[in-house]
Amino acid sequence: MATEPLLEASGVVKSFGAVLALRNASLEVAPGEVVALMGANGAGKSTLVKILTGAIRPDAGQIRIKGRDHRVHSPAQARQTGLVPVYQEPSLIPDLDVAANLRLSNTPVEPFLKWVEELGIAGLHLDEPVLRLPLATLRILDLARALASEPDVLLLDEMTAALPTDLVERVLKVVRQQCELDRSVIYISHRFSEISSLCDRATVLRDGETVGTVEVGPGSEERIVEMMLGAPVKSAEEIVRATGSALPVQTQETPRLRVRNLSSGTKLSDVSFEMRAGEVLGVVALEGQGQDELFEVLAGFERPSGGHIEIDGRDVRFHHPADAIAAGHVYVPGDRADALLMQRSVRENIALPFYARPFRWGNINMGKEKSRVGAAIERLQIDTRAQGEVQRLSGGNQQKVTIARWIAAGVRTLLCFDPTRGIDIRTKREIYPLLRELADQGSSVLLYTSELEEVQLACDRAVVIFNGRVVDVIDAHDADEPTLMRAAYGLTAGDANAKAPTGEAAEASPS
Amino acid sequence: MIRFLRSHYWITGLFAILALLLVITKIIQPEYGASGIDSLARAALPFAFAAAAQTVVVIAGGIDLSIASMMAVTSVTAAVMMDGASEEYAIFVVIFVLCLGALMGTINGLLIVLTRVPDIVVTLAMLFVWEGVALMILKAPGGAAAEWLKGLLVGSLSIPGIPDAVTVWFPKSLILLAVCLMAVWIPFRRSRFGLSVYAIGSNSLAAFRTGVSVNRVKVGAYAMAGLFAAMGGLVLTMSTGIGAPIPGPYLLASVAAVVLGGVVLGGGRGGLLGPIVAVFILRLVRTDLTFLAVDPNITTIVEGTIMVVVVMIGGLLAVRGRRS
Amino acid sequence: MTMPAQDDLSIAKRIRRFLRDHPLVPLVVLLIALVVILELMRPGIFNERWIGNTIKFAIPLAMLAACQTLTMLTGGIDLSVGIAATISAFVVATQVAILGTPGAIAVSLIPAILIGIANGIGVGLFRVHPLIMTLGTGLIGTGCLQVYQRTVIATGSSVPDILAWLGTGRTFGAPNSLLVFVPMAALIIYALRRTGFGRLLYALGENEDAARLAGVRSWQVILALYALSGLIAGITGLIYVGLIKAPSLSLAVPLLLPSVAAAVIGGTSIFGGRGTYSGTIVGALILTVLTTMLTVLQMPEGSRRILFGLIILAVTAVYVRITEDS
Amino acid sequence: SDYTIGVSNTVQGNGWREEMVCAMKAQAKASGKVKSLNIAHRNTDAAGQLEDIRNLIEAGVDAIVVNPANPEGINSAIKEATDKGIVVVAVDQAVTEPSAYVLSNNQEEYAYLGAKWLFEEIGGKGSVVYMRGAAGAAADDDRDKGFKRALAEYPDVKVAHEVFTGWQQDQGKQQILDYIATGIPFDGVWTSGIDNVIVDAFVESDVPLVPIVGADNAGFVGQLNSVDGLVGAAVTNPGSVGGAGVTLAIQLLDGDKPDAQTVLVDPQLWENKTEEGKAQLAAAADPSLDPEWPVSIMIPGWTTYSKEDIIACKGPGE
Ligand SMILES: Nc1ncnc2c1ncn2[C@@H]1O[C@H](COP(=O)(O)OP(=O)(O)OP(=O)(O)O)[C@@H](O)[C@H]1O
Ligand SMILES: Nc1ncnc2c1ncn2[C@@H]1O[C@H](COP(=O)(O)OP(=O)(O)OP(=O)(O)O)[C@@H](O)[C@H]1O
Ligand SMILES: [Mg+2]
Ligand SMILES: [Mg+2]
Repeated sequence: MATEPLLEASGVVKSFGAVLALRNASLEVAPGEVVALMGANGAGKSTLVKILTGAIRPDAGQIRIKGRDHRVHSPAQARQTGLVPVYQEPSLIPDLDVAANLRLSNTPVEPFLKWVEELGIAGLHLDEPVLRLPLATLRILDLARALASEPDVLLLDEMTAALPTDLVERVLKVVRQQCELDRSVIYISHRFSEISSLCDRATVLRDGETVGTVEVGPGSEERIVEMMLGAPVKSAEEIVRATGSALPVQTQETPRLRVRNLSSGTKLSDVSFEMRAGEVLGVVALEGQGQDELFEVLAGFERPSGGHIEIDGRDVRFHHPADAIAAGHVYVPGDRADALLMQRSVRENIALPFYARPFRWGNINMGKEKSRVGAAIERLQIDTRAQGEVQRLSGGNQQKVTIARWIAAGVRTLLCFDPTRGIDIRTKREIYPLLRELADQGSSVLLYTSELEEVQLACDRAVVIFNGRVVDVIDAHDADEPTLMRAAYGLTAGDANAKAPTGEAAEASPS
Repeated sequence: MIRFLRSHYWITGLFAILALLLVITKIIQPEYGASGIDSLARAALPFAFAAAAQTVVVIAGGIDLSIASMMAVTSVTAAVMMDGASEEYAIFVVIFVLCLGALMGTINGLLIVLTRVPDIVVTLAMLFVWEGVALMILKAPGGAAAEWLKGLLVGSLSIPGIPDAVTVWFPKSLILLAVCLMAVWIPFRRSRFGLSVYAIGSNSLAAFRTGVSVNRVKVGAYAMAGLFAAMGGLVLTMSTGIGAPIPGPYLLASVAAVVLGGVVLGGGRGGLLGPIVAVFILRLVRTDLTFLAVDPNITTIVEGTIMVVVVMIGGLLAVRGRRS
Repeated sequence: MTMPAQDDLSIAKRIRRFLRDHPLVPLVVLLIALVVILELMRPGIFNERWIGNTIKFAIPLAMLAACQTLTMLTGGIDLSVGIAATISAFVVATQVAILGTPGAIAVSLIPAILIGIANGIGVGLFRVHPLIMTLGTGLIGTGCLQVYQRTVIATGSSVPDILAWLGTGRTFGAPNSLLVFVPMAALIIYALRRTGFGRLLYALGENEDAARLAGVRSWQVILALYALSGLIAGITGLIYVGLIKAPSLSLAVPLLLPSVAAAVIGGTSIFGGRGTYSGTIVGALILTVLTTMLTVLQMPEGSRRILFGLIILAVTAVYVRITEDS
Repeated sequence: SDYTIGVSNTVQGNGWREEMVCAMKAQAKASGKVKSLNIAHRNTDAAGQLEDIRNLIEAGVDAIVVNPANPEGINSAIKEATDKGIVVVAVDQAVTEPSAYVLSNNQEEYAYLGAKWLFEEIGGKGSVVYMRGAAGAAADDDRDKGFKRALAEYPDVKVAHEVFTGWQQDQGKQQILDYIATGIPFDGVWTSGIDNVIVDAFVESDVPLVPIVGADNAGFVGQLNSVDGLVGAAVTNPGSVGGAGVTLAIQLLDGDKPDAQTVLVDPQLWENKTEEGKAQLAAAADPSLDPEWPVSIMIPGWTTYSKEDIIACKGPGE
């Protein structure tokens, strides 16, 4: 290699109790280079990032920075040597305001604000408690904070997973600028589009081991996937039925769910749509357009401030998620940590809804429970080798548990909020057909997704929400990415010079 | 101003309750005046320091069950050292005892960090240990306190230029309390250490990743609690003139004051002012009940009810706040 | 994720893993070690009488610690159990002359359950922190007991024979209180493992939002839990007054802190979601043996307390090391 | 005349203290001279008692009867009270502040009397179990002085085992049972008032009784009368001293000064060996009382209420 690598790690080993997270990981980054770190869920990407930045200590392995051996003991020390991470989970202190967070990490304020602006967050108040900021803003602030310390190596762990498309573009642009300054970036993402447009090389981890490095270019995608998974995978087209064979439209039937003029607080105003039995209905929206509130209202977490929800033609009111569940509405939240008991077994997690109501508090019929849970595990093909505690499962399998629970309990309407966030490609490709299958058996699925390509793969129709209102309903045939994107920005197909400029969309997210 | 009131509604509410109670007190006992405020401040002193100690560790995400025992240790140490010693020597005693408190707190913190046993368990064990230490130092109430130290709590300062009619409303004990607390708290809030204490209480993982030495900060927070406990112990010796090895009722009182004062058990949120005002409220309630010659057993019931009801109202308000 | 092959493991690692998966084993080993030390200190003390006495005193402690275990599983704590037990004990002793034994026992449990319900309402519906709520109801209970006491000074008090028989008697050398305790302990262990209610306790303690998402109305569980805790405390008071045979106004109050300690030593996490009742029972036995050890040891009271604290700390520290991951 | 009398007490939930408070109420009512009794009664330390006394001063009482948390800790507040012309009477435990009147049980004598009887009873040699009160309490310390004084007079008597019950029935019982289980022989037990559970422990364990010294609590006195084979002595420690304190306060308010600032109520010893003692015990026994209440519910010459009055436990105006 011509230039000396900026960062070089080899033979890194790390185990958490019985789990061997990294068995032999290595990685090399040259100045001015963007290296993708790829791997299925649980391959060890985040663990490697944490080790490189001193957040955890490796059991073995060598780390060289600028040609010198380094032992990184703490994130503070890593920062001094020029390694600055943005971890997969937000790292701002929730109870402090933004300014205090900056002071705590010795981040200069001026450059930070410059980066925040650059990344597309307008109107940030430094005295805003972090607690009140939406997830996407937190991710951006994390990145801006990292950039403000002018790192030699920037490590981005699924930075874009929870970001809306417009912000993703900004992030990609900023990352490119970094390389122009001869700085390096280690970039983790499950989205190939980002990898191919951004990265020079991709280092692939499988089961905690570095299996190789690939120059990113045309055709490299299939090779990476093969290396990641150790075996060829079926392509998207093979597993998802052609979108053309959509369900026959049955307009005369009463819809499973009809939402009329629904509003909630300031975020959701006047949303109306219908969802039929046997339909997968997509929800498309940029960050913070009211989709969170819509799902929370439909799942019984929040009471609407106006409007009606009808199920099978009957008006319903939910005071508690239990009411929604009783009406057949079940919710799979975007963050699986919200839905799981991490220290309990897979079985207990799946069986949890069985015992929610007081008259079910008594004796558990262990045999019956086992068969119901077993059937759901089977159906979703959950890898239960580590079923003792859900936290030992990989992210994708954890996500499956959150869905399996409702399949075991019986479901009429599934409300899925971004179920494929941060999930590897194989698992994703198992989840779409599952949702389709549920719909084919008569259930309905409301699916919010932050990845627009999924709409065509999984949905029959998509409602587009902008600024708390439904601005369009698009059939899956026509729901290609450009169309959805225009609609999501509030530009309907026939109305090219619509009023909503992009800036407003971005502005709407904090506040 | 409105923004301040909204974000500090809890403290504002506490001050309102305190003011209301003072008015009620004046109605029940028309003679209530400067000397009443003086007794109130003196009664509040040990509770206030105990509450301050608890506040620091609770903000850091912990809890310290050994505060009352540490107060007993420092109280008897001070009393034994000052027994028969000269008045000047007492200065060294004060310094020594403050260091001793910080040392005990440091030991608590180190044990928590090193053993990785939850705070509540370590400090429960240390409750017995410090109680034992106090008994080793002094078997029965005894010792002495320097006269000038005792005098620090009595009466009011006369400041040239301000008429006595004004200063009499600010008794020495109140000023002592304010000075001691602010001398520690203001630099604390301004420092990076203070920020770090809030940070580890709010989310220790995020704090660690931000570069905070979680363990060191935690030990620091416990050391500070020990320092406040030592102040509380000193105040006990100053007001009673002796040291007593049996811990007083300061542990549960400190937890109650902290929660009433709007500090969130679990860490990261709250300040010192709330718990201190809560201490004054609780003391004043007792005063009023004494004035009213209420059956002493009813007094216990009333105190319990107030504690529960205030926190319940707070809970309701919080739920409302989240809704709107 | 990868599981290393079994034969890669050294003996030490295997032992560690075994201990981690069977956390009761180190506790029992510890208990036995304490008993051995005691026997070495005072040869001959390990006899049938001593075992009987130890069990007798460990039972009320383990019962109160059951309240702590159950509430701690949900991330709570119940500081009112000491006074709730005392109230039951006092009421039964003062009412037995008026209402007869069955009536007095029934009446005496009511205040304990009421305290529990009050706790449940505060914690479950008003979201008051359990520490404060139970502290407050404990104070209220104390006041009410004192007021009640004034009204029954003339009545005198006596401990019903059946309670004295349960508390102090033996059958074939085994303490009679086992007749109450064994079924109760079996029921609690069963409830925690094999009932929906038990599952919900763990669920609430670990992730209340997740439980809500699964359709659990947490206030229902919390209310039932604290009422149950009050009931157990009441029954404990009855057994305890049978054991001590002196219904004082602070009878079971000294058991409060040890009950928390027993649950914690037994491996229950104060943050919720983790713990078993069998661990708590061993924890109560350990504490009782420890108390005996310190009683028998001749040393100044100060050093006795220091030793007590340090041993509790050492026991939990060792236990945490053994059972934690990695 | 109509006096307002304040009371400050720092231990709640203990039979002895409850009797003391009831005696104060009954005496205040029986005297007919007290308008209201203002009682601060809670578990606290000397600093808390300072607060209570100052609150009572602010409340404008004419006299304060205190059971001091310790002899020196509350002197400053007592001084403040007497400076304002308020009469202060310390009962049960003496205080060192000279302006206060003291009407206390002689704790040192209490321990000495019982210990001496016990050492005599076991023939001047052997070993005894010494069951103290609460570590660090002033009364416990005074009693320890008396016990040690008696011990010095009997060089052949050894303390086999010294333990603090914390004045808690359950702890005392477990401690004696543990000690019995060790099988180490001993010849007698001295208790600091946790007595009836000790007798129970012997009876339940089926071991031969040894001489036991306790206080005049109703439960123990009953046992001295009824338990077969129990040889023991009850040393009086009347909780009704509270009533006497009220009487003294009223006398002082009326302008009657006693001869001395300090009046010690000396304890008596009732043993169930002599006929005289048996008669005293039989006369004193009162099964209707709470077992924790001392049977000496009245102090002749000092209290004027009836048994019904103290049991009713009602103060003036209640
Ligand atoms: N603290 C921990 N305790 C136990 N196991 C852990 C811990 N952290 C990670 N693991 C395990 O280590 C393995 C690697 O996890 P890691 O988070 O590095 O995966 P990843 O590649 O980042 O996956 P994802 O794409 O889902 O983020 C997984 O099996 C995970 O369950
Ligand atoms: N909140 C946390 N989450 C995960 N691991 C943590 C956390 N806090 C501490 N650790 C672990 O504990 C170790 C010591 O932490 P910390 O840096 O606070 O200690 P320290 O003694 O101050 O270290 P140093 O002085 O070497 O920086 C770290 O290496 C880290 O692995
Ligand atoms: Mg990851
Ligand atoms: Mg560090």
